[in-house]
Amino acid sequence: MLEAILVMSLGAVVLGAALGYAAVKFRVEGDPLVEKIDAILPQTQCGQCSYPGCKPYATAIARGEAEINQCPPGGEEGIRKLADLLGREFKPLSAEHGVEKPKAVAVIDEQTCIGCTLCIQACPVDAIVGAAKQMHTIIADQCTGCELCLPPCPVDCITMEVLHETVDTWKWKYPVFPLHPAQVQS
Amino acid sequence: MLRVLAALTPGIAAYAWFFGPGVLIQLGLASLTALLAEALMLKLRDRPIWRSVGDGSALVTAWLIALSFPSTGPWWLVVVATLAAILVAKHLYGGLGQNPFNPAMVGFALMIVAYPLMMSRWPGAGAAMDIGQAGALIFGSHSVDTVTMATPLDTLRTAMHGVETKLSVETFLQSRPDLHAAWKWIAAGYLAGGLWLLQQRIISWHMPTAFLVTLIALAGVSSAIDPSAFNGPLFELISGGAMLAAFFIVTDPVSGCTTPRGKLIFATGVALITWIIRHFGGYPDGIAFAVLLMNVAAPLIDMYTQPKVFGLKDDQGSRHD
Amino acid sequence: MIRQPQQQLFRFNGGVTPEYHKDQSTRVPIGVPPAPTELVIPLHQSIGGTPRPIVSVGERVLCGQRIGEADGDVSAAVHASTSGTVVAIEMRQLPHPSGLSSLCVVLQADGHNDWIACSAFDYEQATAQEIRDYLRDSGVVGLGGAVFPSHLKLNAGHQIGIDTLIINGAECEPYITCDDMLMRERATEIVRGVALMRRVLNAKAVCIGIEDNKPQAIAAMQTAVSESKEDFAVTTVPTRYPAGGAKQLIRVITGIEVPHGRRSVEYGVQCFNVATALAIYQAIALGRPLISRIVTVAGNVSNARNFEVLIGTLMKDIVALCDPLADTDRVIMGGPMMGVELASQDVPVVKATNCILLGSQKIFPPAPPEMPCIRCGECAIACPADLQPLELYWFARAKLFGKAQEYHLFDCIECGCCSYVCPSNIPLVDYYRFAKSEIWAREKEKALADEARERFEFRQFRDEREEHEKVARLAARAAAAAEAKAQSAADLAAASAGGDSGGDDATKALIAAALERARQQGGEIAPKNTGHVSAEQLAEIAQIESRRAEIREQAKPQLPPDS
Amino acid sequence: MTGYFFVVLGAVLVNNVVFVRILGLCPFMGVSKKLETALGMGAATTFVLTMACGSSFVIDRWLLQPNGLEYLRTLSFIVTIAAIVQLTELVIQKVSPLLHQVLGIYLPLITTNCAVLGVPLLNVTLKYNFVESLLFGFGSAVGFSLALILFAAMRERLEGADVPVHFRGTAIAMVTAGLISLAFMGFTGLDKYK
Repeated sequence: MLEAILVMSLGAVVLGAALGYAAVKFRVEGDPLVEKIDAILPQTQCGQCSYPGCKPYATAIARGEAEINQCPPGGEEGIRKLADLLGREFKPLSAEHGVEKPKAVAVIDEQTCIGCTLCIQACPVDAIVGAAKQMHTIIADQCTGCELCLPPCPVDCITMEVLHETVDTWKWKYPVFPLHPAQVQS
Repeated sequence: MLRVLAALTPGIAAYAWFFGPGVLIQLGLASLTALLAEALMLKLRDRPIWRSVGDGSALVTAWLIALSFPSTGPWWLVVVATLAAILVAKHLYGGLGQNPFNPAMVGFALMIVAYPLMMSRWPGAGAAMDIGQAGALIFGSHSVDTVTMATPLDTLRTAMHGVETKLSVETFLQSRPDLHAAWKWIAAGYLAGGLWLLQQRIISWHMPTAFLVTLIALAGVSSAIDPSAFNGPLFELISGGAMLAAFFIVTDPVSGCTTPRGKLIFATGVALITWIIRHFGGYPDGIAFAVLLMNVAAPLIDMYTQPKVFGLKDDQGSRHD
Repeated sequence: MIRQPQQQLFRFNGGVTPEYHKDQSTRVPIGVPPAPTELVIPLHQSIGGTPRPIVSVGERVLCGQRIGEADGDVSAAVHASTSGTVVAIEMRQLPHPSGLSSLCVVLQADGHNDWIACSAFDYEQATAQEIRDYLRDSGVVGLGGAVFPSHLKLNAGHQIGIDTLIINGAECEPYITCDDMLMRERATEIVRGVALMRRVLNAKAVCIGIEDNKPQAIAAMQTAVSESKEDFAVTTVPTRYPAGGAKQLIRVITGIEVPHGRRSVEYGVQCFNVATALAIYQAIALGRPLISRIVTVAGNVSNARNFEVLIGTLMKDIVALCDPLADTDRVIMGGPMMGVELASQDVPVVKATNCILLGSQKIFPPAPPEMPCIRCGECAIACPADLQPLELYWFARAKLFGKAQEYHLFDCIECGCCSYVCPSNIPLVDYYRFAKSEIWAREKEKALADEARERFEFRQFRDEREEHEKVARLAARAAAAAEAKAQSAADLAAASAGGDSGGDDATKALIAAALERARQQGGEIAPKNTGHVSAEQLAEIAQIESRRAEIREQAKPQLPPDS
Repeated sequence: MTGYFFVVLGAVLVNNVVFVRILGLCPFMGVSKKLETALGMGAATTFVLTMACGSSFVIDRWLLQPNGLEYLRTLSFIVTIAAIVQLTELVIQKVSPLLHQVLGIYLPLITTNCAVLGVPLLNVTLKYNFVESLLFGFGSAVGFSLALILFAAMRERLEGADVPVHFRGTAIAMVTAGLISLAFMGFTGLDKYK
């Protein structure tokens, strides 16, 4: 019995020492995973995931605190990429965080705008230009469609306008496949 | 697919001639099962039934199963194998074109693992059997020992590694010339069908050539070294389903490799594993296992044998100086 | 090393030999359609940026006058194809598979066809930059179908020189005969254009590659070359689709394979279409910009023919000249292999329109239903780019775009050989086009996301910096205050705090007031849309006054907010 | 010498740790979605398993057996392997963060991977000497890696297959693994020649 205890404790001491040494010797700082997750997220900074921006959400995913299906703008495609990166199973978009919408940009009704600058402060990507008491306008190319400017506007002069297809953004459609209805694979 | 079926007929005719009409019953059984199973799965998956059933792919699977099974085996042997092939190996993966394994070989491997004894009871050649007798054997009782015997490979294996170690290939063949001739004719039938398929450009030359060359080479070298332990090339080719495999099983495009180099590697691998299992393994014939094993490796082989894309070939570079 | 192209030809892998149907449209010479009364000239006709319109509605333009100015270097100008009046600059349907519209200049022809003053361009004295700008402003683009601005290709080898200039007269696609007819009828001008290009490019050898199913074109070109005393080689290449693809023709003539993403000039080769050579001749020697092109009308018509069509002519006007058969059910721009089906014939002919192909159930019977791919490998044998179309299809179908790219999706030239040979009738190219445009869209999205991230991070950085600055400023002020009035520090601090909260309240009150006004204005603005001018004016006045009030209020000194 | 060869061959093919002994299925199913992760996992397992076989042999032969403590075998093996896995994880995290991310939660899985414990225990049962133990461990790990890599390549292709909805994902992967297992049964009997 004594031998058994001795042997086991000897093993514990030796291995523990080795592990302890390695933990010091091979310590890793920083988490490159966050960057990779952040690169997948759509950068709308909309906060629908319940985190204040894409980077914090990425951090939360990397720490295992958040699910990968909380990003409505990223859509199914984004979830799929995250699942691939992290080796997790694909999950459908979580309903409590919103639904996938067609890409839209915010448009300010310039007649109604009172120039309060509240939307400028709300815009996470500085896509609204204007000054106090001046009419504001949105730079459509830079708008991510996050809708964060909608609630602060005191006169509700901002609307979301769905982007229409042009010759430049037109995409070839999925070919008709009569044998099997088009199915997304998991 | 229908031309593949047509190409099988010479082999089937020879088979039925030498071993009696049992094989025809088995073919019918397998075909019926396969078509019903196919239709069932298509119905369940809400896919157009007639077009897919009509493409003949299920029949090819069924016929390959029936031809590789003992022609006087019990009816459920072929039925279960066909069901496994169509339902599991084919339709669980999405149906024609998507299955990673050769369905017929899945059916065969399953049955030989589960019922090795049943699978090695072949009828003796020349045993003049009419359709009634065959039917009685297939659907009736199991007292069939009087007319059945093992395949030449099986017998030989037992002979070589068992008690009668002195029995050489020659003596074996001399002892059963009828059997030898029968298998030779059947193999010739498959060969004829296969050559026709080649001529019709249904199959490419890569796979049959690589398979046969490898098998002949292995048999030639090994039998030259130790004739008492290894079979000669001819015996290797006519026995088991070697010819059937070379032209009809290995050449399945869906589960095999598709790149030219991949095809060569694939068929060579099948021949090598077949030969190893035949001579060192626990099963009389290894074609089914060899095909399945190479099916497993096929995606990887395909991935690494991609032909060089236009402009990315090694033999040229930027010419500008 | 100068190759002797006429001696040794090379072959590319794959390819198919479809029915060519070329004799349909080569029986009569190139026709000139009656002058159209209305021309719709799309501004975006070449690869690259969309030209900006530089004319205004109501303006009279002359034939050959620039109406669209090239946007950046990768772009080509657009010109009026005849003289007349600009009646509109608006969105019109394009000859594009989407059937979508884009900005077009609509011209009402006056029937005079008055030209601008044309003079030859002295390219010998011009710098590379000048030649480039001149060609760009002449709107010369590749007329083989890719409409790549020619000035970019001509400039590329200007200083260094190239080994071989290849002129593409292969024209491998079925039905299309516009290059064939052009070579038969205007060989001399083509050869002159080639000579110009050769001098600009400083090419050591010139090789005109023509497929052997065009003996008359070959003869015409040979005569023209020998008459011109140039040492161009007219090379007969075997007829095999897609020998007319630039990369395939380069391979056949020089043995060089230009990989995807590389330019042929890096390999000492440059390739131009015969029609482009003619356009360059007209631009440089005659000073005429590109305003017309040869278009084949074939397929389901009783009189298939080639026409020299002004850019902007509506397709239906051209088609009507060829007596289309009654059962015509679709119109294709380009050939049956690579062409795109158009939604209607009500679209203009553009620089990319080499052929208007009419289809019917009889000529192009509907494809039998698509069957599953059994990986038979026929497509891999037919693929001229040495790809594995079956793998591309497998992954494109399942929308696994990353894997499709691993299998070199973007090396696919969409020639259609794989679809042509597929025994399962799978429209393979459609899957590749789908996958490619999805990937492009994703890349665009990714670029936008990266930009958004940058802007977001900069904003965060700025917020932080402002925060720091504010804290520092306050600290400095507090310190100053403490020093100045040490004895009444406590009183001051209290006052300051009180003032702060007052300021905060004031801001809130301001917003509330503005809100109130805005609500009122909202009520006033609404009727404006119904056309009450006075109400509009009133609203404006109210707005201006409210702004003034706000400014007055804001002008009052505010205490800095405290934290 | 041929004896050693057959130990390795037997471990790789005939008694493949995944398909025949049905050990180590968690990482086999979990890390076989992508070829590159499979390669990484294979490498990690090869390292861990070889080390585990060596160290457990040492512990068994020179610590447990002389002291009559065979009953502690399982316990002490687990402790040793756990420590080795931890060490490996720390080293990988430092040396190749990417591999560490890729293996992620699967590296700790090696700790409780039955293959890693099972192979050293089999070593004892089969009464292998030190070199044979190492080779057997290595061979088993190579067999595991082979299984993983082949399976990953298959799964990458299967991802594009039109599998019935209810069988997508892990379900069809299990079916596939079963069929591969069936194929590996063809090697039965090969090892009697060693």
